[in-house]
Parts: sequence; structure tokens; C-alpha cells
Amino acid sequence: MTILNGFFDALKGLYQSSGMSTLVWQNYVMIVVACFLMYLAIKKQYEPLLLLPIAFGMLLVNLYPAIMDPPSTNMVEMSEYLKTHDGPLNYAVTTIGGVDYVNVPTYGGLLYYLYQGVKLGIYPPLIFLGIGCMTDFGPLIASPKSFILGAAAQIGIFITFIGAIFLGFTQPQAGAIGIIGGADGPTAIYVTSKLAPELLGPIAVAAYSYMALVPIIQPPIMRALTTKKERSVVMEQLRPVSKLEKIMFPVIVVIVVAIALPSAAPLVGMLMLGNIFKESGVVERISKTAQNELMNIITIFLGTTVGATATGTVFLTPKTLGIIALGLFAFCMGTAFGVLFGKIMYKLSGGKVNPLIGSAGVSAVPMAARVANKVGQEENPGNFLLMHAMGPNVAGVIGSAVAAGVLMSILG
Amino acid sequence: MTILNGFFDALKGLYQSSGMSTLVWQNYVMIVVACFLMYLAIKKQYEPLLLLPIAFGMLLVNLYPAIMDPPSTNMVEMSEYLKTHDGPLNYAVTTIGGVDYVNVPTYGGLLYYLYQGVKLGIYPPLIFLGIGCMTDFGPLIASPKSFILGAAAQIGIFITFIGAIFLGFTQPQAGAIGIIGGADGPTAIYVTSKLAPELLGPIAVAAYSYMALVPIIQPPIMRALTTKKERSVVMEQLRPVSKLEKIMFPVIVVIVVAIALPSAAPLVGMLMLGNIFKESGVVERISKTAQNELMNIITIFLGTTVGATATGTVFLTPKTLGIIALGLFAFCMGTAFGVLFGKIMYKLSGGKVNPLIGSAGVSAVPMAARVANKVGQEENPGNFLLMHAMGPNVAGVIGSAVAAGVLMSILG
Amino acid sequence: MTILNGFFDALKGLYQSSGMSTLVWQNYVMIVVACFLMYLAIKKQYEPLLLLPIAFGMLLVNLYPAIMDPPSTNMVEMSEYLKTHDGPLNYAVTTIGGVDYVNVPTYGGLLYYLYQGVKLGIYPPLIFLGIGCMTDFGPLIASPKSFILGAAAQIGIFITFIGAIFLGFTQPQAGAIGIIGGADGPTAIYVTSKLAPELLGPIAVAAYSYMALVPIIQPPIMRALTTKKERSVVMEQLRPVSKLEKIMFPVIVVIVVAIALPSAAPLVGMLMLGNIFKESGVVERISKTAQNELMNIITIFLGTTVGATATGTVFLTPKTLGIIALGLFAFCMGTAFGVLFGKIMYKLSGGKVNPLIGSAGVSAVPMAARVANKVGQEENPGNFLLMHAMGPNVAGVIGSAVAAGVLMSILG
Amino acid sequence: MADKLTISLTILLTGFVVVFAVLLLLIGIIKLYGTVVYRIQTGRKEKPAVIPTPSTSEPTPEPVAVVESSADPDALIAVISAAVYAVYPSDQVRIKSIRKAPVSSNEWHRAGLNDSIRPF
Amino acid sequence: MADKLTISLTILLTGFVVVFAVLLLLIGIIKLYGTVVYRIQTGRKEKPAVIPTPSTSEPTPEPVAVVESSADPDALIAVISAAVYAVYPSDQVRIKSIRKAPVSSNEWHRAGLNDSIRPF
Amino acid sequence: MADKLTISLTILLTGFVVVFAVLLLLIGIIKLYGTVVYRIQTGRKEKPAVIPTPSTSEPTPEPVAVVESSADPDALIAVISAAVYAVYPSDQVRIKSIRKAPVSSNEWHRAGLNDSIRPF
Ligand code: NA
Ligand code: NA
Ligand code: NA
Repeated sequence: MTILNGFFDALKGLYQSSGMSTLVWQNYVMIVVACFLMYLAIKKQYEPLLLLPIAFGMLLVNLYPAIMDPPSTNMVEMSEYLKTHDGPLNYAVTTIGGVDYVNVPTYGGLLYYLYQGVKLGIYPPLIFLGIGCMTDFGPLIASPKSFILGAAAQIGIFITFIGAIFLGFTQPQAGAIGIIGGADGPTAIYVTSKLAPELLGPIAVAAYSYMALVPIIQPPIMRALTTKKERSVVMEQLRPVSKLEKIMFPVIVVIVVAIALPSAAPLVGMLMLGNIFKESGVVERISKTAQNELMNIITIFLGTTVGATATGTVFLTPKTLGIIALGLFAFCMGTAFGVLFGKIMYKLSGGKVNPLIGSAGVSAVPMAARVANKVGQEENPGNFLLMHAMGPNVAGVIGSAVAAGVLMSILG
Repeated sequence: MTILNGFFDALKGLYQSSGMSTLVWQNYVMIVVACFLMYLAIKKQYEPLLLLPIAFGMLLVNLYPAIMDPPSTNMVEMSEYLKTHDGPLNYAVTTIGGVDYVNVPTYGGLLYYLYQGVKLGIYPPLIFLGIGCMTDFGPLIASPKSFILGAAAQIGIFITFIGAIFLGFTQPQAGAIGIIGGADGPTAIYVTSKLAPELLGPIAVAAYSYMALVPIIQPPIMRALTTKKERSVVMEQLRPVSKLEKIMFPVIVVIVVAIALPSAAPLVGMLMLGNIFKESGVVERISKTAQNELMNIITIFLGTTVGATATGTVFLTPKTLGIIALGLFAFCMGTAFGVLFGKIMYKLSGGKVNPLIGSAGVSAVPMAARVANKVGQEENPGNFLLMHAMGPNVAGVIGSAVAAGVLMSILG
Repeated sequence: MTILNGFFDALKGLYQSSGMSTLVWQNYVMIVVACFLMYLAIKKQYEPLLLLPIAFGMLLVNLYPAIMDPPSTNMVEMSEYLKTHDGPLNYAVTTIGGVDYVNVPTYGGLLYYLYQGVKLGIYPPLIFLGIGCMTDFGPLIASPKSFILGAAAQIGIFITFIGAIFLGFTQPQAGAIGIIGGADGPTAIYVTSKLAPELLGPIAVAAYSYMALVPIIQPPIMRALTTKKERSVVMEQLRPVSKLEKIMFPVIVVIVVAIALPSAAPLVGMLMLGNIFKESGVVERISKTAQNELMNIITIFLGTTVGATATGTVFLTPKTLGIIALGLFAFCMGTAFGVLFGKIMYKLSGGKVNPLIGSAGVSAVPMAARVANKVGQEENPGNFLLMHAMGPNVAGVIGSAVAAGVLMSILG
Repeated sequence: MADKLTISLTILLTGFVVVFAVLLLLIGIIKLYGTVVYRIQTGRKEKPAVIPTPSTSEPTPEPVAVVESSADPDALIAVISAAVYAVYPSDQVRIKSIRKAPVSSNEWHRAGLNDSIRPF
Repeated sequence: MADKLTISLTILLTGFVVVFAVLLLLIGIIKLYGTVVYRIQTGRKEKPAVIPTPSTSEPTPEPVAVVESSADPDALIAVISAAVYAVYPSDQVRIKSIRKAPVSSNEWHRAGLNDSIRPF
Repeated sequence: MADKLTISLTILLTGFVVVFAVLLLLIGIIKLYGTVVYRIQTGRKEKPAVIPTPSTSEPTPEPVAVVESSADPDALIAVISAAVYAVYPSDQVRIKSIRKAPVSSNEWHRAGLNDSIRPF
């Protein structure tokens, strides 16, 4: 009898602590959303390396919200603690005003701990370290005027900021939303974690989704803004770039950007550290690890925990719809301004610059450069714009980081 | 003269802080135990990937116990601190009630810091992530009834719990001891770190030792409980499993288990995250890192620090002997119940199921499945049970995690 | 009008927070120093794996000093906090004397967090783990008398200590400076982080620079202290060493050293853990990760953050010049005493020991052994001293760790 | 003592029931979606090529679909061969090669995959 | 509302000006040091072999210097070939091989590099 | 000043004595167990095949056991060859191949090793 009572009590306790009695309808909706994102990541292969972990983190946090619970510490006076415990002292001791306190912890959830790398701004710069090890700035060094296109495509960020302000977002939130237009995942996550961490989930999802959709979003805008003649321009071969120039480039960029905009220093600094690893040619061993294992580990932790910020009650608000809409707007504006400045350069150069490469200025490396190449080949299959588009493309990464620095300095 | 005094004082100080004057006899016994475990790991190759780091951690902590010392912090009022220090402030500042305190730290030992990943429950789920990337659930999907065998083999956990209770262990300790019967290292360490961290050393040693001894422990029990005819059953080929089913499997399992038993969510969630990395086929890059470098790094830290919980005074108690005995009992019970339920399925299926595959339900992947295959081949060398035993084998991993969830929910 | 005002205010704010108004002349000097070190690392290939990250860290911290800022926490009473915030609680809660405080954080800089692995003494032992996986102690086991040379070369450490004391350094600082003569990067960084963290930058730069310069520093000293006849000695082939001896070696060394000098236990313990991974042959998987990916990741973090301790105001003092000079003195002394003890062994062995191998006792593995080989070949091109020099070379690593233990025990 | 007995049997009973309940639930769901997926996929194709029927008496040897290769290829190939020959008479079947099921994807998908090797 | 407009236009203006200012500064510096480096390096060599001049009418095919290979070699080779053939008449040029620019280093440097594979 | 001298010489003396004491202790222990291990292992075999005796005058070339290969195989092979030829007359010995000493293990051990590649 007692046993059956105990059994039913245990079952009741299990039921009460189970998701069946703790989850709310928003969680179930988010589970469906997460499954849909996994479908996009796997079947449609939309940036799966980030979208799949993000979606799974979203799934986990809505099945078991405590997985993101912060820890808490109860500081008990040492004398009190020792009355009820014997054996060796397992916890840290803090002395405040001469009195010893034992820090008795309640531990946080698994993803809470892994999320600290996002919250403290560690993961995005480390991913930039890996990206730096993989990026060839040669086309940009050969054609520094590409920087103009990489700057032009950032105008979308600031225009989107205006839109977000008028849709009722706070200033820091509007800055974080605008940066979606930078088309650069780590930058978006870094800025959002500093300015508006409460929006990390929707902004990360929007940023990576639109980056995956670049081949669909950009071409119509590019065709609408250019003439057939402009799209047919065959550009001159880029000059070769010496090893010395490539080694000096990251040093010069980090000096200029970090002095001008200190808040962009962690992102740009790590990007350029990675690049000097690559270009110096003397530290291949650490360069390989930075761009492979280290970056993969960080990617798993970053994706899963960023997704885990998207609990139902946070995600399922009209604001998220606003962010999704503004993000698309930001991408379109960035593309448009890139192409428009491309047209200006077309005029000024007497028709030597193909304005299509301006669209690559949004970043989304190397997808956007491939799109520029592909749209160009629609007019002239023998026209290879890829290398010329890589210049604005990598310039866009630096441009986004600079724009991020401006936003964090003014709004942070 | 002064110099010789200084010299002898220095020698005396070195001697007093050396192990020769600080270590107790238990430490020396544990050094011998650690060397014996290293012998087993290297010469007998008993789960060397875990047992070697565990043994070395045990050696280190008994040679130099301070390597596991927790740090302490002395919070000094800023004004006081600044009276005796100049130069830039190197320590964190905490403001309590408007007063600034400088956190002056005494650092902890090396393994204390690495041990935090065990204490906070981070390492075992990350190892499950890697295991998920390597596990093929195909045989289980093709034959879902294997779940019954994976459940049956967990009965040993609960029976062992009873034994532990009656041997005088507390309820949480008994739960942690029972989970040895799950035959799953990360699950055992995770549950123990939550329920009874003071037993981590002996439980980890017992769990990995018996997992290594599966080829010796299981066959006699399997032969004793089955007839020659039962052991000779040749099972039908498993149906092929489509990619879609394999992709949906981790999502479905995590939803069901995490809703039903939230405390199992970190383990099962990470296992299934790894599995969807594997089965989706679109994120090979992070899947490879999760199952190789990340898992290897975690394995080193986990093994060494779990071993380092086994200081002499903790390990050399009659309780440890009890744990060793109960662990063996748990393995035997798990195997027996797996085989017995296999016999039930043999009857119900009209002789189509070979009951030997039930023994694989204990987990110990893939060793237990190989043992089932081998014992089957003793009767009929052309009988290949490996694939059929893999079903209960991987089901046992999920079953152990579910059983762990039950124990942590009721006893935690 | 308002807009232009806002624009100029924003520009002014950006300027005031930019490096142009916050950096001091020392920072600019350090930027030049960092570029010069990068030149040495890349063009001259002076220990580039460490010197390049160190130089880049130095560059970053002098461009943007806040990248090393510690975090601070404002503990706000829960009741106060809730008055001004709604939504879920994002921060940890500490209960002091029954009152709940919300820990509102200001985050630290990126490199501050990565630097914790240096400050807490975690990175150097982990690098020793990787080194242990790569080190073959065979030549030392075959010829244990090499330990004498590995001990002799440490005398430079203690003589340099005296020099540093008389140049006005404090005792802990003098100990950290002396250890440069150990010619062992991780040991130097470990000791310095414990005894005199304020000197990490100059000491790390000195240690790695002189290690790279070993082929230039050592030969003149070696030639000056030896006769042509001594340098021409052809040594007997080393006896083969069995696998069992190689496996027992790390266990014996760690037991002896950790009992005698507990403060050397973390370094020696991890070195020997790595070595037993290598020699056991049963854990190749984790051995490979420890010596590759794990070590590479730690190398990046260690190098960059050690470099980032060298802010202009810390580095550009006469003390740094003193450290640079004393470091060179330490290397020379270590080499000299190694060779002198080599000469003693030459006499005692009746001319069987080539004194040149004594110079390898400084550590700087394997560079110093190659230098000994090369200087020997100058006299007799058919004389291969490499294997004989490897014995003192790896003995020097253990010797430096023991010397470090002495210094940390007495001065720490 | 009575306390110990109570908690013991409670845990035993609860554990047994919950573990079986959860895993039986999983069996049900997996069987269900297995059937659904199977129907959808065979509905698409004209004939179910996935499962070779041992009853057919085809005269010529034919390659057989096989499991994904894992960590231990040699052992697996042996196992697979044994399994195949156990079911098919060896004069009717010959194993030509064992390979991973190709990840179906059109050209654009493959391009996308290449891109995402550089994902940010 | 006026507030919103003010902050909006302030951010737009400041952002636009600062981003362009910084990147234009970079253009200037890179062009400058590009020129300097180019002069120094061509000053060393007798004739500038790096940039093949399309105006030369050499009768025999000659190998052409090419970009460093990256993650996607096939695509790059196609691109490179196209680029080369677009500039040179195909009967004058033939691509013999595409390789990374060799890292120049004397023997001592290489020894140093080998050493530093074991860096501590 | 006197203080400085005292601490200096104390450290010098203590450091010198302790470092030598610890390392001399290690020499003793290693020599001891080296002898023990050597005796045990040669006690097992009929003739000590490990150390080739230079005094033997075998007429035919024989392969010689060699050190484990490490990071720099070419350099090592050169070193090894030199070492071998220095001890044996080159007309009596020829190096056929240099390989790692095989890790002796029976079949079960190898199976165990394979298993533990998947260790949990
Ligand atoms: Na961008
Ligand atoms: Na199990
Ligand atoms: Na040394």
C-alpha cells in the first residue's frame, strides 16, 4: 500500500516536473519552427553549418528551458556551513570584511555555460580568427578601390537602423537589427550580444537565413539597377600581389581600424591575426587548427547557444516579424547601394568597372561574389567576374566591422 | 654562517612542504593502486582511453593533493587595497552596497579548474555529442522492438539501487551506484556528479573497468540462461532504412525523452544533436571535429580530473569495496534481464529472435554487441548477430539516459 | 541644424574614444616594437609559432588597451533591481546574509578572458602535455648520466637570480628572470605568472627570442671552453631501450619530482602524462589531439595574451632592458656550465664523453641538440652527436622544471 | 528498515514503468513514421527497389545495396558479405562494391554546400 | 518623433562619413605601400618578370604566373584559365601548371622552420 | 646589501643542491630499474637479440634494429645510418629498412584496441 502510494507520488512528481505540465503553447510552436529551420538547413542546405545548430538549440531550449538557467550562489557563513557538513570543503570561500563565506552553488544549465562565450564576446572574434586564416585579401590589395564598394554596401545598415527606430525598437535594438544588413554572421552576433542580447535569436536566424538566400535576393535587384551594357563589361586582369604586400596588409588594416574605432578592434584584430597566420607562411600548424578544429568547435557552441536564446516567449512576438522584415530590407538596401556605387565607378572609370561587383560588397563571402559572377555570365558566358567581385566581397567584411564599431561606439 | 643558516632553513622549508612530510599512508597506497590501473590500461588494454587518464589523475592527486585545491577570494575594500598597492589594478572589482571591493584571489590547482567541466555537467554531454556523431541508429530504426531489450537491461540499475540502500548508502549515492549498471561511462559520471560527487572516483573506475570486462562478465550469464537451440537462432536480415528516417529519428527521440524526462535532456539532447550532424550529411566539417578533436580533448580533461577525485582518504574506505561489488552485481543483473526479455521475445516471435542479443541492451557500445555476436557464433559460426545486437546496444544508451533521468528527478 | 549638431557631437565622441586621443607615446613605440618582432618572426623565423602571436598580442593591446580590461560586477539588491527591470532575470544571483543580490556585470576585454588560462596556470601545463606526447626520452634512459648535464645547465638560472637581485629587482621578480635561463618557454611563463605576472611580457619575449637565437649564442661559448680534441670525441652508440622502460620512465619521474618538489608537479605531471600517452601506444587518438589541435589552440591563446601583457607603460621601462640583458646572461651561463660539466664527464669517463653535448642541457629542445651536433661536425663531419645530445636536452626540460619548483617553493 | 524497503520498491517500480513507458512510446512513434516514410518514398518510385526480394530467381548476379561504412571497414565488409551470402545463393549474387548511399542533391545544392564550407 | 528623426539621421550621416573615411584612408595607405613595395621589389630584379605584358608578341607559348590556389581548386583553375585566355591569344600562351608561389627561404631558414614544428 | 648577498647565495646553494640531488636520485632509480628490466627481458629470451654485439664476425649483411621514427624522418635516417655504419664495418651490414618496433599484442588485445577507438 505504502509502496503503491510512493509509486503514484513518484509518477505525479515526474509528471509535474515534466514538459507536459511545464511547457506553454509558445514552446510547442517554437518546436515546430525549429523543425522547419532544420528542414531548411538539411534539405535546402541554407547555411547548414550554422542553421542546423541554431535550430537544434532552439529545439532543446523549448523542450527543456532549464538548459539555459543561470547558476546561483548561496554564500553561507563558514561557521554555519561547518555545523551541517563534514569532510573536505568542496566549495570556494570568499572573505568579506574578515568573515569567511562558503559559496554553495546551484549549477546552471548546460547551454548557459556554453553561452558565456557569446555573452562575453569571445566566440565571434575567434570565428573571425579562423575566417582570417582562410581569406585571401589579394584581390582587394590589387584593386583597393574595391573598398569603396565594401563601404557603399554598408549604407543599408544605417538606413535599416532608421526603419527599426520608426517601428518602435530602442536605439540599441535598432543598431543590432541594422547590422543584419552587414551580411556577416559573427559581426551580427557580436554586435547584438553587446547592444541587444534579448534579440540574439531572431537576429541570428534572420542573418543566416538571408545569407543563405543571397542567390535569390540579389539577382533581381542587380538586374533592375543595371543596363545590359553595364553587366557585359569585361574587367582587366588584376595585377599580381607580392607576398610582402599580403603580409603588410593585415598589420596596416588593424592599426588603422583599431585606432580609429576601438570597439571594432576585437573583430578586426582577430580577423587580421588569422590573416597574418595565413600569409606569413611560417605558422601553418596553428593556422590550420584555427581555421578547422578551433572554428568548428566554436561554431557548434555558438550556433547551439544562440539558438537557445530563442525561447517561445521571447521569439513569438510581433517584434520578431519586424526583425525578419527589416533584415530583408537591409539586405536589399545593401545590395542596391553596392550596385549604385558600382555604377558611379563605371562612369568614373570610363566603363572599365562592371557595376555588378558592387553587390558583392555586402559580405556574405564568397556567396555574393559568386552571384555577381553568375549574373555577369548571363550576359556574357566568357566573362569571369569572380576575382574582381572578391575584392568588394572581403572589403565588405572589413566595412561591416567598421560600421559595427560606429554603432557600438555611439549606442553602446 | 648566515648563508649556511639560510641554506638549512631553505632545505627545511622545502622538506616540510614536500610530499615526504605532507603525504599520508593512504596516498602511498593510492599511488600503488594508480600504477596497477595503468598496468591494466596499458598491458591489458582495459578501456585505455579513459582508464589511463583516470589512473594518472589518481596518481597526480595523491602525489600532490593541492592540484585539486579550490581557489579562494579575499574581497578587500578598494580604499584599503590601494594603500598598499600601486600600478594598474589587476583584479576584478565587486560593488556591494555602494562599496567597491577588490577581489584578491588565491588560485586553485590545475586540475581543480579542469574539473569544473565535470562538476558543472558539461563534459559528459559533450562526449555524448561526439558519440552521437559516430552512432548509427539504423539497426534500431529497422527493428524498433530492440527498445524493449534496451529497457530490460536497465532493470539492473534499479535492483542495484536496492542493494546499495541496504548496504547503508544514502539515496542519492545509491542512485549513482545503480547507474554503473547502465554500462555507459558519460551517463554514470554525469549522474554521479549531480547526485553524489564524493563517489566520482570509485564509480568511474568501476564503470570503466567493468565495461572493459564485458567480454569476460557476460558470456557465462548468457550461456546459463539460454538453451543451445535459442542461441542458434539465425535472425532475418534487417530492412534497409532510408536517410529520411535516420534524420527524423534524433528529432523524435529528443522531443519524446526531453518532454517526458527533462533531467535527461542534456545527455539525450547532445547525443541526438551529434546524430543529426551525422545523418544530415550537410555539416560533415563540424561532425568530424565533434567526434574527434573535441571529444579527445574532453576525454583527456574528464579522465584526468575524475581520477583526481580519488584521493586516498576518499577512496580507501569500505564504501569503495561496496561500490566495486555492487557495480559487478549491476552489470550481471543488466545482462541477465536483457537475456530474459530476449527469451520472452523469442517465445512471442515464434523463435525468430535470438535471445543473446538481449545482453547487448546494457550499452557498452559496441563491445556488448560483439560479445553477443561471438557467443552466437560459438553455436553456429555462420550466424552473424552483430547488426541485430546493435539495435538493443544503442537502445541501451537511450535507456540508460532515461533511467538516469528517473533517478535524477526523484533523488536529485 | 539639430542633425548637424548631433553629427558633430557623434564625431567628437568617436574621436574622444578613439586611439587618437587615448593612446600615449609609449603605445606608439610598442606598435613599432611589435612590428619589429613580427619581422623577426616571419622573415628571420625566430620561433614564429610563439613570437608571431606574442607580437600580434602586443600590437593589439597597444592599439586598444581595453582589450585586456578586467570585468567588474555591480551587486544590486534584488528588490532594487526589479524596480527598474522586467522580463526574465538574465544575471546570476548571490545571497549574502539572506539578502539576494543581482550580479550586474560589465564585461571584460576579449584577451582578458583568454588570458585567464595563463593567470591560473592552465596553459603552460597543457602545452607540456603536448610536448610530452612528442618527446622521446629514450636517449636519456639509455644514458641516465645525461641528467647531470641537464642539472648543470640550470646553474645559470641561479646565477642570473643573483644578478637580478643586485640590479634591484624584487626576489620573486629575480626568480622569474632567472628562469629565462631554463630555455624553456612554458616553464618560464608558468613561473613568471606565479611569481611576477607584471613581467610576463618582457620575460616571454626574452625567453623565446633567445631560444630562437640558440644557434648564434651557443657555438662561440662552446668553442671557447673546449679543445679541438674534446670536440672531436666520437661517442659510443646508445643502447636500445625497451618499451617497458619507456613506459615506466614517466611514472618514476613524476613520483620522484612531485614528492620532492610539489610546486613542480603540474608542469612535470602533465609532461609525463603526455609521455605515457605516447609510450603506452594504446591511446594514440588522444595523444595525437594533445600534441596537435589542443596544443595549437593553447599556443594561439597563450602567445596572444602573453604578448598583450606588454602595454607600453609596463614594457618601456629600464627594467625591460635589464631583463633582456639578464636573459642573455642566463643563456650564456647555462651553456657554459653545461659544457664545463661536460668537460668533467670527459675527464671522468676517460675521454668517452664529448663535452659539447653539455650545452644541450639548457633545454631549447631540439635546437640546442642540433647545435651540439653541428659544432661537433665542424671538427669531424662523420661525428653524429645528435642522439647523445638529446639526452641532456630532454633532461634539461626536467631540470628546468625542478629548478622552477625550487624557486616557486622558496619565493612564492 | 521499512523506509528503505519503501524507497527501494518505489524506485524499482517507478523506474521499470517509466523506462518501459518511454521506450514503448518511442517504438510506437518510430514504427508509425517508419511506415509513413516508407509509403511516401515507395509511392514516389514505380517499383520498390530498396528491398531486394529473396524469392526472385534472377539468373544473373546483381549488386546489393548495403549499409553505410563505419569506423572498422574490414570487419564490416566481412559482416556484410556474410549477411548477403546468407540470404542469397552465392551463385546468384556477387558483391561488387560497398559504398555510402550517395547524398542526393542537384547542382545548386552542391554549390551551396561548397559555399558553406566557408560558412560565414 | 523629432527625436527619432534626429537620431536616425545622425546615425546615417555619421555612419556614412566614418565608414567611408576609414575605408578611403585604407585605400590611400594600401595604394601608397603597394607602390613602394612594387618599386623596391622591381628595383631588385633586372626585369619585372611578375607582370607579363600583353603587348609583347612572343612567338612561343610561355607559362603564366598565377594566383595562389584556394579551397576550390577546380573552380579556380577554370577561372584562371579563362582569365588567362581572355588576355592572351590562346596560340601564344599555354597554361602549364598552376602552383602556389614558393616561399623563398634559404637552407638555414628551412632548418629553423623544421625546428619550430616543435616550438618549445 | 648584506640581505641581497644572503638571499642570493642561499638560492644559489639550495638550487644547486636540490636540482642535483633530485636528478642524481633519478639517475640512480633509472639505472636500477633499467638493469632489472633488462635482466627480466633477457631472462625470457634465449639469446639477447636486442643488442647486436659488434664483436661477432658474421659474414653476411644483417638488418639492424633501430630507433623509433620521429618528426623528421630523413634527418633521423641519416643519423641512424651514420651511427650504424660507425659501429659495423659497412661490408658486413646493410640497412634494409627502418621501422617502428611493432607493438606486440595478441588478437584479443587488438580487438580490444579497436573497440576502444569507440571508448564509451
Ligand atoms: Na558586410
Ligand atoms: Na545502458
Ligand atoms: Na632547461
